[in-house]
Amino acid sequence: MSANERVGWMRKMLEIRLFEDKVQELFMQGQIQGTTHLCQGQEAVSVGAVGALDERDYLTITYRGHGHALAHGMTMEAAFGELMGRTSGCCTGVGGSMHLTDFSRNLIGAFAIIGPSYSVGLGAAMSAKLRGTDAVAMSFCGDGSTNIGTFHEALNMASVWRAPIVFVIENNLYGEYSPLRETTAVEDLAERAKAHAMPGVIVDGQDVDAVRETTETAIARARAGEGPTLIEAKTYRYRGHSRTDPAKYRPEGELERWKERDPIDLFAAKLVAEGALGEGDLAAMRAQIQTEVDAAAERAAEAPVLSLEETKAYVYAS
Amino acid sequence: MSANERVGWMRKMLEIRLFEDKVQELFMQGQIQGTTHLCQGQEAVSVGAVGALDERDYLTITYRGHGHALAHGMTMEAAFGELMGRTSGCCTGVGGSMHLTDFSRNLIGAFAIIGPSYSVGLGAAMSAKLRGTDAVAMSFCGDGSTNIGTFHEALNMASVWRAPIVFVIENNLYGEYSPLRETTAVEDLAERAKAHAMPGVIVDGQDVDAVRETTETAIARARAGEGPTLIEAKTYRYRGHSRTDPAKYRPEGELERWKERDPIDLFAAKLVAEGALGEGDLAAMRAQIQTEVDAAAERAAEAPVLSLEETKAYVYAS
Amino acid sequence: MSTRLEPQRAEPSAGVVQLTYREAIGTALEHELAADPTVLLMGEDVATAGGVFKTNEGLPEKFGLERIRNTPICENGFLGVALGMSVTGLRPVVEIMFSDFLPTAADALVNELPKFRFMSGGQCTVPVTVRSIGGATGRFGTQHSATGESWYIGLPGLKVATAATPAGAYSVLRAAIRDDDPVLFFEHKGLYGRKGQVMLGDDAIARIGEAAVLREGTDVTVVSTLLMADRSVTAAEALADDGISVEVVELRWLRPLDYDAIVASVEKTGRLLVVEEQVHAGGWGATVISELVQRGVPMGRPATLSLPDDILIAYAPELEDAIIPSVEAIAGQIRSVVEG
Amino acid sequence: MSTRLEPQRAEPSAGVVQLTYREAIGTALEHELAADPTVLLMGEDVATAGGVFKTNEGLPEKFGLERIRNTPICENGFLGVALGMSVTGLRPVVEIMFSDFLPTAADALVNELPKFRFMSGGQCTVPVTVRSIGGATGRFGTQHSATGESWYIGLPGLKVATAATPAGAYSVLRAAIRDDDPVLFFEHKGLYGRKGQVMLGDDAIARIGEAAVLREGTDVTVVSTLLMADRSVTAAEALADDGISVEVVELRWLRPLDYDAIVASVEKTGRLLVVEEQVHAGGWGATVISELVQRGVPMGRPATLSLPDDILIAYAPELEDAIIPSVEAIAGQIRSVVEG
Ligand SMILES: Cc1ncc(C[n+]2csc(CCOP(=O)(O)OP(=O)(O)O)c2C)c(N)n1
Ligand SMILES: Cc1ncc(C[n+]2csc(CCOP(=O)(O)OP(=O)(O)O)c2C)c(N)n1
Ligand SMILES: [Mg+2]
Ligand SMILES: [Mg+2]
Repeated sequence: MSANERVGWMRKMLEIRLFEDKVQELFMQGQIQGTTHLCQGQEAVSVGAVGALDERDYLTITYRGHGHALAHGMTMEAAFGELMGRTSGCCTGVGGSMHLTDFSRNLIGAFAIIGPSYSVGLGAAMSAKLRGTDAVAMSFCGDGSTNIGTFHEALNMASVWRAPIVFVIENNLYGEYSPLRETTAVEDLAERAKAHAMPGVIVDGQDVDAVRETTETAIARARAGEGPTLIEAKTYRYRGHSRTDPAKYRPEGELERWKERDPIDLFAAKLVAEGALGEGDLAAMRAQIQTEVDAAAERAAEAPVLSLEETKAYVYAS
Repeated sequence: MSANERVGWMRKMLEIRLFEDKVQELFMQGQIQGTTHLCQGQEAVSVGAVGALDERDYLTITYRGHGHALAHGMTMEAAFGELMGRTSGCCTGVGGSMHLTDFSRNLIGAFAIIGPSYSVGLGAAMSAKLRGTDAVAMSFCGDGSTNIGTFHEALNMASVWRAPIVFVIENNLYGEYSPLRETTAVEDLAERAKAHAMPGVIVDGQDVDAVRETTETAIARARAGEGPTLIEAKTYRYRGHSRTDPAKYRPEGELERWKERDPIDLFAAKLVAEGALGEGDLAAMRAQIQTEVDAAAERAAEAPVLSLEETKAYVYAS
Repeated sequence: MSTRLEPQRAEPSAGVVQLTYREAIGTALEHELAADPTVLLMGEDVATAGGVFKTNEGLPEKFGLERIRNTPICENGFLGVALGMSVTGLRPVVEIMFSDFLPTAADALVNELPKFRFMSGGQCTVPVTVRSIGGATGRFGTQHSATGESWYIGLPGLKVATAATPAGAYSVLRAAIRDDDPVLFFEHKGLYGRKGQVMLGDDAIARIGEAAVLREGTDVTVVSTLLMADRSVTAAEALADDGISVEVVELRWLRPLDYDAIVASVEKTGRLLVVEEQVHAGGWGATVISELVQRGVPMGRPATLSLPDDILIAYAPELEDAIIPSVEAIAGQIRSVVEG
Repeated sequence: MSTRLEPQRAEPSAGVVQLTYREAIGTALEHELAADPTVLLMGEDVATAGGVFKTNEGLPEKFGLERIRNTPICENGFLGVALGMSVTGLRPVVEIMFSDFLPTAADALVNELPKFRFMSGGQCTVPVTVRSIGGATGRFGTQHSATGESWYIGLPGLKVATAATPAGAYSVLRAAIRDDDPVLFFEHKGLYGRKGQVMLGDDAIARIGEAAVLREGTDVTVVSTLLMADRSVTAAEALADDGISVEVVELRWLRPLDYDAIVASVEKTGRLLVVEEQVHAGGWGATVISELVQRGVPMGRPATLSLPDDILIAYAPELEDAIIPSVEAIAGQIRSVVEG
């Protein structure tokens, strides 16, 4: 991987971090309403995994999908606009925070209800295969979502059909307020691949290089027609589950311990050590991205809200 | 196990075999309508597993449940009556072939739709645990039913809650018309226990002694509070999936090969070799049971059909 | 890598033929599969032994096992798969064997298919057809006898269709598959053996939302679907001898619903009877009556013949027969509506 | 081995207090948990931080984590578990967080709970209460805003309840938990903060099926539920100044449905308006109008105010507000009904 490219990952991780911080701020100001599910702390998974996809590949994500959408190249303005419910949004504001999609770039689903991210992604993978392309699909879900039946239904079908798909579990240790171990029989979710005769791989979700490498291998396998892979990325969310959650249920010091392995800090140190970034570059980069974030939010906010009449055209195609 | 007891298993397996044959006959005569799912060839699983339960234990089965119901002590008259839709039936004829239950003896569910057999059985197990009894539950499903999500949902909860339950998969190699390998990622379904940190055990479903021994171990484990077990019994159904299925999709000779390991013949030979049964006893036993089967069917047929008014009392309890 | 989808085939033979309802379904599938290589059929055992209801005879041989695809038992999962296929260039037809199984796939059916295009801001279309086989009279008992026809009529974004005749089955199913929106299409297992004249070819493809007048009459309008529409026609024929002239309107689409056809008929007959194989609460029948009343259509007091609200479908054949409206029961109800 | 269920506790304090709708739910749960050691509450995060909607504050401390039980994310699975518990001596209350998630558990909810007792020939009872929180106005978007209140009203064997006030929430939820049949109870997330006088104690427990007259009037009957009933009362108050006397009937039970209460009110006012936070097709509103018309209740032309049939609930706050009937919209509709 070229130094430039990896510096690009750094920029993207910072962009996601500052975007999510800004969302929190806009929420407090009432510019964003309803609910949001932020991903600070999980940036290396989005950037490492999504970045490994080709343009022709398909992607499905979840309500905690801002990071994936930005990593996939969605502009911050389109993302902010969607969260603000304005026509500047990727879905012209009808979808909201939980539904960041961009069909023009094959980001074909962001799911607010748990389950279909994997089955719908599998549909895209099978479609690519049946249409004779060599596109693959990548689908995300969280640790808690591995307990709903559709997760296993999708894994079984993908394995039986040798589908070109990469399943990624972002194990951030909590499903809403519940720690993984209180709801889930296994600690390593990659184990669940065994029930479906599929390779299951664990990767350090705080290490963007590791995530990138692991997903590239899985994508290559899928593209070669050798079938699906289940990747478990061990990571952590800094914020509560959603806007209203102070996350008091977390043990003393857990958050702090994870912040010691902050994916952005880890990667920054690496790049500096490698000489790809100078000490000063980072601060400059952060400052520049902050300006971009603020500008994007402002541009997004200037757009109008769609009219009810226009919205009705979205219900039926014919 | 006393010789007498094991001769009892022999009688029970024969009873199930002859009962199912009679059902086929009554179907042709129009005395039984709709559909039936017969279990000839799988008798050792019903008798070996269900026989290991105590009176206080709970049992959930499926539409292919005649064998389990009879093994659990349901009278043939009550079973025939239900298939005939008469008040002599265990559910007074409103349930039919797919719903043989007897709540007075803790046979609390026979499921026509795939999925809930395991989750409902788990509910009974948790209920027993919470009420401070040491009863356990045993729940059945087929190989194809391990592909529906609820199967995994139940296994995960059972493992997390250390529930006193024994899950039995009757792997008869087909789900409806589809061979296991065409719909299912793994060949040994016991593997699926790994996804839920639960012991998974394979047993020869044609060997009633083996089935009995394996289930006793699992029941003991459950009763001791050590949690659930998943048992896969490898077996085979001689008939098609249901009444209308001639099972043409089966490879040449497969049926014949399995009949060479007929559970009744295998066990008969064993009992004779052990001297528990004399050569002649078997024919006599079969003849006597045939008489009982025919008599039970006749008695069941004499009962009336429930009136619509009486039936309405079943809809709501209050 | 090359496509696994069979190449386009010749335009299907047009003209009128005699087919069973079952054959009409199979022919509609065949013609759409032939017309468009992106159409495929998925479901449990759809490719084996002609499918569980023998509607798919010959399709695997003609179109291959990639396009006529058996699935594992996981309705919610494979309906999600169909959704993913539909937004990436394919037009899946999904068979959910018994309509009673639709609830096992209800998350995909209620929350995803109808809403997917909307939530995306109109970025995609969702050309999924769900075939589901419902209805009683087969002695299948409490969990295998629902028509399910009204369970999903309250979902903007979804279209809901049915068919009571072989001609309707061919015509409506082809329209459903061609439509760019998700369509839930109900078949009735009690009708598969029914024979009828079927107009084949593209000209026969139904217009979305259009009801069919199965029999013209002047004294009373019977609005119905599926087996009840079939039985209503038989009842109407019997009553003709007694000089009672019955118009039978078959609602082939429950969403969108053809109020104009109903209104036109009721304005002619002045009387309305709804016959449905479902309880009245929450069904299309109540919706039709409510709409007509709100429109102020003159019709005296509308009547209904539905499943009793205080019972479920039992296995015992005598009980099932007592619960499902018979031709005689329908005739009796028509008579009492007409004779007031 | 000894029971994990907390021993019986003292009879709850009776009397009238001021509570929020949220507190009323929690108090009803507490009183039933206290009254009967076989009652338990299950669902995702019900025992953590007071539950996702903070209705369960203090319950884990009082009754322990065996009876206030967090579940994995698997609605269909744990509703099946509740069914198994209910036929073996327990009375589970299951929380299905957002009503939009009910379809993920629809197999258990449609095919098992309502039919289980029937199919068994009356061998068992199924005392399961499903609490589900629905409704719009929270800017939760297309997949988290449905009331879902009419999705399951066509299922004999099931009872369906709702509440629009704190008093109703306490009274109806306690009745649901005590009932021996499966009851689906809907709460509205837009009402949790609403305050009101609540009569506590066993005497306050609702009678199954009974509607409530939230406000008496003589000019028009508004039949409604949940947030729409709350808004209808506000609209009625506003209209009172203009001399329009509105009677607001809250349908606390959608199955069984209290037709007598509606008929009595409409016979008095001669006018009917149905206000519902759902599309009209397939809903209780259409069912009510159809039933009244069939009974020949004199009421001129009934009117409805429902969600538009040609749109889904969008995230954008301005759009959501335009889609959900406001107090002003309701008042306007009442006015046009009264002024003809
Ligand atoms: C079917 C369903 N049940 C419950 C919810 C509510 N819910 C939203 S997110 C969530 C937790 C998911 O946890 P996890 O899969 O670990 O993802 P994370 O939020 O940690 O990214 C739950 C229970 C839902 N959206 N869908
Ligand atoms: C949810 C659901 N989908 C489909 C069916 C139709 N069906 C009934 S039995 C069956 C096959 C089940 O196979 P398996 O689990 O191996 O059990 P077996 O019949 O072999 O005993 C199917 C698909 C059903 N009853 N429920
Ligand atoms: Mg998580
Ligand atoms: Mg099988």
